[in-house]
Amino acid sequence: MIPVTTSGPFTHKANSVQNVMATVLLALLPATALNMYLFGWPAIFLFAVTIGSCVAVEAGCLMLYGRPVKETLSDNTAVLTGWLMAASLPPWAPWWLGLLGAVFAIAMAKHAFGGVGQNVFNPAMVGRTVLLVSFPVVMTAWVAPHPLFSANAPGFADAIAITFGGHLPDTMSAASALGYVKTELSRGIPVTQSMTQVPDLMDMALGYRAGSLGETSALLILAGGLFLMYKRIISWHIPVSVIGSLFLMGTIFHAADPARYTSGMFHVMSGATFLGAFFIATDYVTSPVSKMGQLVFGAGVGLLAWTIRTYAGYPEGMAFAVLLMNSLTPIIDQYTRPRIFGRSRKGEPLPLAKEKA
Amino acid sequence: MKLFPVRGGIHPDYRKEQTSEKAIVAMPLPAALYIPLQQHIGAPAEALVQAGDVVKKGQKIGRNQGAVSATQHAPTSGRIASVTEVPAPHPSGLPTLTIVIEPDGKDEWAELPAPIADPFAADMQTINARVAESGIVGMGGAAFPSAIKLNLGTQKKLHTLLLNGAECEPFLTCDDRVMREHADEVIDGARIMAHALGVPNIVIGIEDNKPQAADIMRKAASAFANIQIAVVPVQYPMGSEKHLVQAITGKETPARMLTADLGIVVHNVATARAVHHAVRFGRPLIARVVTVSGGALREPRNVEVAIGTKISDLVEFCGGFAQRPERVVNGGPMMGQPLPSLDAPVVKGTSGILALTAEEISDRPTSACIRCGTCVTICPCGLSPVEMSSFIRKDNLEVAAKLGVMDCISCGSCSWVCPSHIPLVHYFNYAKGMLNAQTRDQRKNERIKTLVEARTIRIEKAAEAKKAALAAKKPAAAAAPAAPATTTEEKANA
Amino acid sequence: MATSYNTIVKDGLWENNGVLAMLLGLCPTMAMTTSATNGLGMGLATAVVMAASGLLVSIFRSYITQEIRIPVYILIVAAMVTLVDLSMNAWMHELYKVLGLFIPLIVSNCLPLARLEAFASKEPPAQSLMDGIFMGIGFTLALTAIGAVREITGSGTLFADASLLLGPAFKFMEMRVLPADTGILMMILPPGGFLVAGLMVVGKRMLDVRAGKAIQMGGAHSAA
Amino acid sequence: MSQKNMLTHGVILGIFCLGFGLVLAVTNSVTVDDIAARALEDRQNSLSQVIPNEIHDNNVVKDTLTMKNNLGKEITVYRATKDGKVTGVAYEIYGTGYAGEIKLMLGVAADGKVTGVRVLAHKETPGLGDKIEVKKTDWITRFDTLSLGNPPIEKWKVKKDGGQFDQFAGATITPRGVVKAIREGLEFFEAHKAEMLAAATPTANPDADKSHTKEEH
Repeated sequence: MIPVTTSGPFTHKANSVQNVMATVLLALLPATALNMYLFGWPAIFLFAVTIGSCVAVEAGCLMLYGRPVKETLSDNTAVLTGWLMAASLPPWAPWWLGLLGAVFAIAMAKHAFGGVGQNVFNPAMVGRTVLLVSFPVVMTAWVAPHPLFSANAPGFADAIAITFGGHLPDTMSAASALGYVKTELSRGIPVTQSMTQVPDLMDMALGYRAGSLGETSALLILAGGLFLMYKRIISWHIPVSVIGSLFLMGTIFHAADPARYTSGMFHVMSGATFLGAFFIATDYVTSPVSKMGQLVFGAGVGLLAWTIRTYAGYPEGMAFAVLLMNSLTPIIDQYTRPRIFGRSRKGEPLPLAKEKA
Repeated sequence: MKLFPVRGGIHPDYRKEQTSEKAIVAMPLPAALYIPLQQHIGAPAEALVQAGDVVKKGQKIGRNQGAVSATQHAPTSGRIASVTEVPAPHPSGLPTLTIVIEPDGKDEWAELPAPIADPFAADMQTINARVAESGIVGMGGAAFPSAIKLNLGTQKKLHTLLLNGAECEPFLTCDDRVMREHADEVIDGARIMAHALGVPNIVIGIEDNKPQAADIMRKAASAFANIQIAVVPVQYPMGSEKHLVQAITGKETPARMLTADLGIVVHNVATARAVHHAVRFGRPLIARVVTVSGGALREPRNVEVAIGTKISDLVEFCGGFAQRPERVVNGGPMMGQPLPSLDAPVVKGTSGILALTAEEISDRPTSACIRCGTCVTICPCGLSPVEMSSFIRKDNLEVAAKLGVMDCISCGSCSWVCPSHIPLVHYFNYAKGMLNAQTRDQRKNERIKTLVEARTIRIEKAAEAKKAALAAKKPAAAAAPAAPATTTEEKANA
Repeated sequence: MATSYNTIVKDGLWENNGVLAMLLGLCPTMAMTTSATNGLGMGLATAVVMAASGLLVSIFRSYITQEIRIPVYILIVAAMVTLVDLSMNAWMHELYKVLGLFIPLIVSNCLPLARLEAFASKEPPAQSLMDGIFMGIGFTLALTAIGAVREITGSGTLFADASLLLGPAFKFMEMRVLPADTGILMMILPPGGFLVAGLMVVGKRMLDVRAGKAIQMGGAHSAA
Repeated sequence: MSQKNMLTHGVILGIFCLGFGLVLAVTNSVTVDDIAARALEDRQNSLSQVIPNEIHDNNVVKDTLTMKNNLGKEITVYRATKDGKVTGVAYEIYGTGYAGEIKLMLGVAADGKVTGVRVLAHKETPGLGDKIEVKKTDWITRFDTLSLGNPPIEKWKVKKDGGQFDQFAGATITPRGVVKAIREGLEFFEAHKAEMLAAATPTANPDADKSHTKEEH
């Protein structure tokens, strides 16, 4: 008469994967909406195509594996992957970039490993990285902001040509700040001089600058991240350690040689720092589970991102840094397990302290 | 009082308001009482009565057997209807041997043991004997025979009796009410127990969400300098004895040891009251306060109920179900056990009977783990449920054991918090059961091995003795007496 | 106790395929499969080394004692590789320019060593020669297939430069599948190698499962 | 293992080593000449891309000078001569790309015109910067026949910097580095013209001397 099945507990926190993911999407919304406005219709099309492709590929993979499609799709993880990947694409990139990225992100990086929760690497970043490595020209075709309905913004029809016809207007390309500084440095122009040409930090914080589809506004991303912290979806450990180590590296080296190295503040405000720190490095599946491990992980991400930005062939290193640290997550997890109650770190029972009567 | 932080923990919906302001009411005797011979950890009691016998209230009807066991008493006067198998209040629903009493309505007391006039002048053994004789077990839910715990003073160097009034489980308010309405009895019981243990200090731990209880207890204890009230933060599972000890003393009980190794013995507040009754009045444990609550119940309340009352009768007393309960739980919602049937009786360890609605349970189908790590963060034992469960799912129990699954206290925090609603505790209980069985098997095999070895040695010795005998005596005469000797010995050890 | 030729052929080409079943020789597999032609060339060079060293080991197997077998195997493989290296450099120079860097890597390829240990040291010369040849062909096929997929998806061509490897007569094999500049560049970079090799292993197992065969797990995991 | 066993194993191993050593020695002696010839051909081939065959009748690989370039690095200058007169030179030049040094071979005719430029080694981003390779695009051939005065020196820049050379989509740094390297290479030629074109007997190139090659030219 009364169902008896498992052990307790017989009360649960009212949460679910679906809600968690939906909250993350909500947190991303303001920053993305601003960029939709700044980059206009082509950005909106690309955004829709990318998310749509991710959901479609997810559905396809689920069917192939014979898993329940509707239930799994409703957990919103595919939407989040699509959203984060779209946020890292150049706003006026062609549609096939989103589709191809979705195949790599969902089919290769997620379902080949066993689906939700099993992937080693952050799917969105795998998608972005594959695209960046494979199509460096298209993936670095940044445009300056052209706010919707402003005079020189592409209209609906132009936008269709840009996204679906691949007609990127030549004159509109612009360099991202990180890319510009790196380019100038290679010409022998010191950072101190090229920095005068990049948008000032305030513009960068607000988001009125060239950059990816969803990450130009550091402030709105930060707001979203703080919202997630407030909602206890993420803890401070990863964001603080990512930004902290990046800032620290930038500041130390900038102090040593301002002509060669950009400042810590510049590193923090530019590129995908905030998106990476709050939304990508904090991805549950691919980051360590313990708080200690998360600190190690975040510090590693910041350090690698700085190194890649400063010395490697790509101006932006967040995605690579996160992926590299993803591969270390199992090891970090192994070495940062919490101490078991009543046991030493090595797992031996604690010694009994001598009582003073 | 200075408190110490305790790792992890959760803050479930307490829902204690359903019963916390309802005074304890005594339930009239039902038509029949069902007293299982095993209501405690350890060996079942041995029945002292048979069908047709007439018993008086408080008369001993089951005798404890072995070192860890408890006696049973008749909760009222009446006739023994039968000694038969009845479903136990256990998730398995397996029947256990139970004495069924039909009350005669007179509720006549048997001749009780004489009250111990001045318990503080009596020696430990006297008090312990009285507690054992009164069938008192831990009333927080574990139902461990209390006399054994009171005896720890003879084995360990103790300094404090910690009275557990944390009552961290949601819904439950029986300890809260006992403290509020019977503070003097609880304090007196605690003092008697401290005396029996030979400890100078008494600390009473009460969670911060029971301010009235804390106030009343503080007032009741004000006359005694050695009693302190510790108001501990609301943080499930504060009522776990090792965690309560840590919160109050800052000391962490080493794995595989008892809080007694730190010099602290923990007893439940209701147990203290039962000790008070047993020592001061000679009354055995025949009734207890049970919280009957849950959204599916018409009239949630705290009921003082005779041991052996059928849960269906108890539910009836509380107005029956307002709606079909999604699940009926024996104990708290976190660590309690699902009841297979309302035919099971209330036993000494029953702290609550909860008829929960789907909304209160708030369960969903299990989905894939997303490694959010919340279970790691909140685990009060510092374990990694996410990792342990993935190994258990692959039936890799050795690794799970290495990760510390045996140190899990099954508090349920991880399952409660899991966004994927993975039944983690269920996995761990399974693993613990399997690992325990393995250890038992191993021990058994080792025992058999030693026995076999001993036997081989014996046979060899016998053979040698025979040889020696043969060598000494004449061959034909020696064979006869040696052979039967070996056979009997073998039989005895078979 | 000679294995039947039938089994040798089947094992080499499919059942125990060096790359797809035993996961051996992954180093050259990743490094040399940026195009079908490269895969083919590397495969053939390896096949020659395997056949020759298999034959030699089998001939000398009664003299190669247990204790010194590993150094002797390595000696033989290394000698064969050097032989191939020198002769290719001298007489097939165009191909050498393509494969040159990777020919010495055959020494570090675990596949020849594994076959010497598992097969040639126990079987008669004819069987060992066959095993070397067919294991080599199986290896070649796997490398060529991986190379073809990577080349098509990565550069949009198939068998580009085949005439350098096989001679001008094979110019007809060189084709362009996708328009220029449309390939997914990553496919011809190292990650593409892992991706395609992995998918091919999956593909083989799926076919095997469908055929109702038990899945052969690679006993040894190559470090090379 | 007994001493005798050890000895046996050692002897067997020794015999194997000896045998295969012999085989390799034979192979080496058979192939050594061919291999040397191929190596020479390779260098000739790469030089012939920057120095057209029509302008010389000597073996460019063997007629070399060693000079110090502007960075103080020793470089080998290969000289093309016709009828004893130096008609052109080729030498390595270095540019700074996006991801590090770009090594090029620059061929200059005696009149200061570029006869050809080829990339020898680079670490540029695949798909972006690697368009400087002649295998990928013909961009690098645009420098043929240009000289320091044509276009004028201020135009020896990429378009983005106000010069006349195209950068390619998505990459400015790489072409910028290449253009700069070629310009500096030509300036080096101007500065050391006399030395390079001096019709002296070639200083012995140790490399060329050691390999007693079968000449084909």
